[in-house]
Amino acid sequence: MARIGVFICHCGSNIAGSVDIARVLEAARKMPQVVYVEDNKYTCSDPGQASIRNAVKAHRLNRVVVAACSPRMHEKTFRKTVEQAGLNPFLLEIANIREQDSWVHSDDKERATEKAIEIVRLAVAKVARNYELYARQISLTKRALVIGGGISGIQAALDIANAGHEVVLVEREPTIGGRMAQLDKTFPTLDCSACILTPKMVELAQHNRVVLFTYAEVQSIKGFVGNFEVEVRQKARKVNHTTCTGCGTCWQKCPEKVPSEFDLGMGQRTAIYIPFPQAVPTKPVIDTEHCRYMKYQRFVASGEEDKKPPQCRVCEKLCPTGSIDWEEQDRVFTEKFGAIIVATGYQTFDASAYGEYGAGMYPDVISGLQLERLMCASGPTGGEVKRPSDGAHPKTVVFVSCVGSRDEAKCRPYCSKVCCMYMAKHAIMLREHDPEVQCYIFYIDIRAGGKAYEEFTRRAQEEYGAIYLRGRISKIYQEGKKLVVLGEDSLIGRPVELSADLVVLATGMEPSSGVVELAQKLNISYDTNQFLVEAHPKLRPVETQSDGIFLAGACVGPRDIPDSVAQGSAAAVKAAALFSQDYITTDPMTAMVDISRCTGCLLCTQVCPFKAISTQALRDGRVVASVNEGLCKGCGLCAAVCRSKAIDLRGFTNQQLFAEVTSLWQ
Amino acid sequence: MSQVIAREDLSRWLNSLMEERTVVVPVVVGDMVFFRPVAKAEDMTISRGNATLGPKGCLFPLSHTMFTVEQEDGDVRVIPSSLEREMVVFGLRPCDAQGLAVFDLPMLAEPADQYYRERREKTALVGLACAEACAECFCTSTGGGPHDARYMDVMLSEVPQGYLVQAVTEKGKKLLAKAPLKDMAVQAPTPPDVPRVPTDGIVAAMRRTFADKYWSRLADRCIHCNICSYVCPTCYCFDIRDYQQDGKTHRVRSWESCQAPGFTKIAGGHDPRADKGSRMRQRFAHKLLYFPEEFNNVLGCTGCGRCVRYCPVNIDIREIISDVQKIGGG
Amino acid sequence: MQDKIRAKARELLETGTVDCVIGYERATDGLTARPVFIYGTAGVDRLVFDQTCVHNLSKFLLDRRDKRTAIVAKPCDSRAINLLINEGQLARDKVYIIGVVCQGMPEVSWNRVSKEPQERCQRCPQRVPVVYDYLVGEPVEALPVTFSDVEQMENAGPAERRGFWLEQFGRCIRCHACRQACPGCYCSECFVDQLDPTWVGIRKDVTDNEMWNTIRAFHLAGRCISCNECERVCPVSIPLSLLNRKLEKDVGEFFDFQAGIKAETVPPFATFKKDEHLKGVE
Amino acid sequence: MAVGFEPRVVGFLCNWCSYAGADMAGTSRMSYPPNIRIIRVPCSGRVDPLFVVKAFQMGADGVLIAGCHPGDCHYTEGNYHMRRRFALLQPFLDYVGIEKERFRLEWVSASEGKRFTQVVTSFTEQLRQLGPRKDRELMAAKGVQRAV
Amino acid sequence: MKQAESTGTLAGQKAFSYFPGCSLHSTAREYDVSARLSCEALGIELKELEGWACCGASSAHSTNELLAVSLPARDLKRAGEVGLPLVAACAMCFSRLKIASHELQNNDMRKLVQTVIGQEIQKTARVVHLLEVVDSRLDAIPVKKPLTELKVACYYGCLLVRPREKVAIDDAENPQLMDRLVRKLGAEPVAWAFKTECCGAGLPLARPDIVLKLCHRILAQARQAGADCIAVACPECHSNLDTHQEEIRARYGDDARVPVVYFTQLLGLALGLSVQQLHLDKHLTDPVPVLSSKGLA
Repeated sequence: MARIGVFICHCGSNIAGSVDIARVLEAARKMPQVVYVEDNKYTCSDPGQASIRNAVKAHRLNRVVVAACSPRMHEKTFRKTVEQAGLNPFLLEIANIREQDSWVHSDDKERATEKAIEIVRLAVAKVARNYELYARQISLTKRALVIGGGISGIQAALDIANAGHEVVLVEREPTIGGRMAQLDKTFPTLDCSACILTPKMVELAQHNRVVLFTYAEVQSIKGFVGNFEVEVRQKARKVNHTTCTGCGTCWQKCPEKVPSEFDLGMGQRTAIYIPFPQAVPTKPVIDTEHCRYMKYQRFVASGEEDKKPPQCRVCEKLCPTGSIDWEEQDRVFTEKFGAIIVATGYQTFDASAYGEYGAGMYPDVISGLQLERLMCASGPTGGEVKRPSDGAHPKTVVFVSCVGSRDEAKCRPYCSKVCCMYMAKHAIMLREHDPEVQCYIFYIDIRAGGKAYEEFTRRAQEEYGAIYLRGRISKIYQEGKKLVVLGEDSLIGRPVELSADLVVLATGMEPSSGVVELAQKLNISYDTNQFLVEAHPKLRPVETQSDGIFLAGACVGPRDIPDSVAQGSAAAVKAAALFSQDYITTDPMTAMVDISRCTGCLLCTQVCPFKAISTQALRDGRVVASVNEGLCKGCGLCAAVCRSKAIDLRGFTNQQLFAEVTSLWQ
Repeated sequence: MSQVIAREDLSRWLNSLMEERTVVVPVVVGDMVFFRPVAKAEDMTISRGNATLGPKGCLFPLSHTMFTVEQEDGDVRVIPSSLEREMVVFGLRPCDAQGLAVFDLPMLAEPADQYYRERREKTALVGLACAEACAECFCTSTGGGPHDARYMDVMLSEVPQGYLVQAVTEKGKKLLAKAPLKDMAVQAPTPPDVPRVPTDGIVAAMRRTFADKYWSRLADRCIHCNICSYVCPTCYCFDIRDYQQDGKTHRVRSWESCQAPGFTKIAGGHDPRADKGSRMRQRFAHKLLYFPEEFNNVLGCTGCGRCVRYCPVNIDIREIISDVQKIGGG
Repeated sequence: MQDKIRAKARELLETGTVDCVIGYERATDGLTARPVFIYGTAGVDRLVFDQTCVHNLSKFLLDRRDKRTAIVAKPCDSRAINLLINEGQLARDKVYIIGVVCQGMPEVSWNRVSKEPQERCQRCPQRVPVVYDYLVGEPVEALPVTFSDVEQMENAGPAERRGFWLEQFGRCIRCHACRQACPGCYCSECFVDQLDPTWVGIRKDVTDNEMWNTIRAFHLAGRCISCNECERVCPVSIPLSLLNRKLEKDVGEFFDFQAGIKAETVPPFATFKKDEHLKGVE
Repeated sequence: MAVGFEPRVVGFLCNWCSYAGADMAGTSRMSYPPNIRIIRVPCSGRVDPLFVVKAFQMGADGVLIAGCHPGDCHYTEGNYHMRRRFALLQPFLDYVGIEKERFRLEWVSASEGKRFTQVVTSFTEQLRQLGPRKDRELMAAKGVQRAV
Repeated sequence: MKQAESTGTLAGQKAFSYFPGCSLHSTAREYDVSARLSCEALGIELKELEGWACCGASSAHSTNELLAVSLPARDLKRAGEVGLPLVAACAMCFSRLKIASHELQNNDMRKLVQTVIGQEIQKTARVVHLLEVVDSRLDAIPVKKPLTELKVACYYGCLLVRPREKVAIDDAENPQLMDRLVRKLGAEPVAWAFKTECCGAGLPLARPDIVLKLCHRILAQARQAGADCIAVACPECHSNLDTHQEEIRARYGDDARVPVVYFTQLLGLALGLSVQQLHLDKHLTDPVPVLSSKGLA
């Protein structure tokens, strides 16, 4: 039998001013199971709370209703109060007679009072059906998984490790470093990308709390915050990295040359290779598609003996440590984590989608990132800018902005943020490489928001003579050795025609391939551009709707290096904060299943936004729903769709809501 | 010489009865017939055969408030419901009247059910003899007959000149006091032939078939839809529940059915008649075994044939009776 | 048709493919049919099939979930089987479906068979079972679905509609036969029987009856396979199909969905489209 | 329209947007008719048609469900499910004669105190225009017997 | 408003309503003739739309939007009543009809138009271009005389692909429909960047200088790409490119001569029809020498 106490707050005159407290008291006293009523000037004040505690003891109350301000205001406060009084904090209900009554009906005391009475009635009806709820405590693995070894992933991993927790970083390429490693210099300071990145890469590789899996991918993810189980697939390198010393003989001697992915086709690599000299780990992998011996074996397998190429196996012969391992296969292993940081970054937009620019058709139409490789001292041309077609030094270079940005027609409505800056950087760098170079930059707007950014773009124009033309390019075509660029200068409203040696397309950012599949494995959401979605764009920028999964860097949207690094650190702090607890406390207001009623139609599993409902088989063979309280967020969708009412939501049970509805007519 | 009421006089008489009584008559709704109180006798229809639902609801309502509890600061008042006006049920058939007689045995046996007793005492039954038997009727096999007047207060039987009137009880005589009756010599109509079912020794046979797997096989096609109990003139199972509304508590009694799953479920969740078979056997054992054993061989069935007519899967009590005779025959 | 069914039933029982065949036999009125469970070849000749075999037998499968059962199924019955499979109540491999082509069934009640086919049959788009292991009868032309009856009700005034339904619900005796006959109603404890909260309870006031009938219909939204058993068994002839078909119509219009057509399908309430525009919702 | 008729409205408000929106109306001292009785639910998707129909059975003149705008659901999807449920339930209740004007689904965000007052005001006004429910009269006319 | 057969595959479609338009009845006879003959050979039935009228090209839409929709609306209504998809060969007609049927989906616009033409529009026909139709049965084309060694610059012009959201039968920058066809016919489509560049459209009288400049560039590019001829699908493009080649030579010196033919003529040729049947001998820049040099004429 419930013994309910009702405590009505005057809130000074805030409530008492427009609600007849005496009448509410009278009415409340008559309500079923109410054994005690009292009013206070300020129930939230210390004396107010004290008198609740006393009344609970004096009148053996086991349920409390506080009629005062909105629960969003003081529910927590009063939960503590009743807890101090020795009751379970969830045996409390708040009747919101201020925000939703006295303040909105101050003009009609009569009806405001009637409404107050019924608001109290609702709370009484509900609280009578409240019962003790206890937060469950779930242990957690203080170990983080970082997916993606770009700059923000590296930063996140380092920060977590330095906070004293183990970190596993998974990178699908043979080396960490990501896009930043491909850059020559960085705006606006123009310091060399490698010089600031590679030390971090090395620090990470050598950190005693960091385990690095390169050339590996996340295969599946189970579990929930604090208790993720992740399957990682280590792709076969055909090279034993424990014995390999990275001496380099193999990749110097390998006869098979293929276009280098890292150099975006501007240069070549061998079949056994490291992507670039400062790669981490500095140990090679064998590209099984191009490796001659692998081809040979495939021919043997296919029985086309006659066409088969020579066996090669040069690397194997020359390797001083005998680390070549032709038999090595993919390995899959499972690891436990408490938190996951997704830092999968971006890839550049494929400009061939713009037929009119002739990317892929004309060798001298290249992307900004390709130019980076051409300018990079450790790049294929040793930093000498030669154009792909004939190796000539370009004198006239035309830049086209917003290629794959701000273009509805190409389903890329967003601004990629960095292009304006790197075009300016390129204009400056090209002049520094060769004073005779003249750069023309076709832009829509110059977006240079950021510390020292605007100054930087000005320098490009004023000190380095880059000519900025506002307008889009309509067509690029080859005429002899030149590229004819047709466009419009929208400021003077005239068509312009330029003849260039090299055209650089400022291709925008898009999420890395495979991010959608990953998002689905993680059950986190992505937007129409396939960028991952943060829990709140402003207030929770590195969190997701799934607890324990955080975001960093360009996988969320276009970011430059400083932003990506900052986000890496931010995500790291979130993970570290999570690890600072010894267990995770779950909100007790979760769904629960009455297995005797459950028919196993499993509609609930289909509607649950958090995949929190799985199935369990009973001894009698029936299969019924079962809630994972770690994943359940308490939305109650399942309870609403359950026809047999077998699944219910603690804190908002069918009994409680039903009692509220009917109480209005009792 | 016997008394006759002309067709046109019938409604006049009923209308006169309405002045101080509620008069319940057969009313046609679509292709169904119900017993309902009417404001004027002209609304009634005298149809062939049996009403969809018998008049049992008039004395034992589908759902009614037994009493209301009011709380007025501190003290509690209990207000029992009661029937203000007397009631006349007109046009019921012998089998339904016999059904009420069956009702009386348990309901009026002390301690009597006060709500039923009140209604029964305040109600007079004006019956109509059956001119023809329906295909599913078998009243003559259950101790009744198409012209059986025993359980009526007044019995009418259709004749060319109108209705032959027979006052059976004192209550009946009072009703007829103001009735426009004519004295004339009329031949009492002969009862129609009613198909017979062999019910002799059924009680013993039921005993012997109690453990037979016949029941569970029979129950295979039963969907325990409860219809049989609801249309049956002798089924009196009920359930009671309290309802809060407008500051009052109403204690409500409603029909229930022994065929409903969970009808016999007890605290702790155990259900002694969890399977269809035992529920089905319970129903027929109640009519053909327990009831006669309890109340000196009166069958708990009056052969109205409604359960036969309305069962969606044709579970036919007549078939069952003869099957049981075969299986458990001496 | 009947002979084919008997032959197949005999074969299935002889080969032990199933332990029981659920079909139809002649009822005691000698005119109509009733469900029958045949457990051995001996009983096979009791099986009949004709225009009076209106019952949807699929619900009986729920009494034999884990036993191998053969069942005679008309198109609408077969949709019920798909529904039950979709909702995890039935394993396809436990059921052997003897599908029968349907010309539309007449109104059938004890001792009575109408000349005309039932209204719902005149509107039924399925003439051939949507799922079967063995098909009996020659496929016939399907008819276009129409909702003229529902539209007529929709176009009546609110007061008229209200009056109509209050009268219908007022007549309801809450025997719950509609539920018992419905293949979609398989809850172990129906909301109407639940005590805390007492959603409806045992009281049979018109308002309780309305609650019962509307919620039951809504629980079948996107699930009703319009076999119309509920309406057939109703002893007080409440036009329940008018409720179910209204929802069937809207579910079709809004979500382009028809229940029971496929076993693997996502029911309308299990999913949503972010940018769908639904009537009455801004 | 019945003179001096004050409709009784039951409002199911989602905790994260609409309930906060109602609070916002209070904190900014706006004013709306006091006819609505607010029941707090975690998400509009929690509202089972049973509660709606029950409210009407008990005698509510109108029922309001308010949740986050599509796309803003705290639980990402709840309001989309409610939207589907409502799309079927409203015309269905209208079909059995509970006019569609009596049942509303609205999106009110935590910041939309103004919008909340507008919704409640217009809904209440609409219900006043509609007048009380006619069930009792209609039952009498159809000779429907009550159990209570 | 319904759009008849708005879905469904073209491949299965045997008969079409045919909208020749004014050009194909006059300056572009060769297009009309070659289209009809090739379709016949392909077993495609073209039924000329009864009482078709002006599609509203060039003048209407630049002066009065409502007029520009109302004119084709009338044709669309008629076609809708016939119930067959409406195929146009002339790119201008296609563009007008397609855009109009798009506009008519808007209820307000439709009401407006209905008052203008004084008829109610229940349904309109699906509008397709001949290229789409041919492409839909590409594999089924019975090539009798493969156009081997013939290098063709496929020139689509602007009207078939712009505005993208309303008409585009293919990518606006690098369309492939005609290239696919030409390849199927045994010829080699050259890769070039000017497939959809402006030809100067209706300006030859008002601003000949612009037309010459644009056409010169297109022809030069085609030649540079090594094309023996240019294939077009638009009477306007054709006349601009074909008729100005003398002036271009006069103005720009270089020998810009490249024959310009309709894709239907190449199609017909491959189907075994003769130069004369296809009016291939009627162009100002004579394609016959090139064709005979490849043994095709």
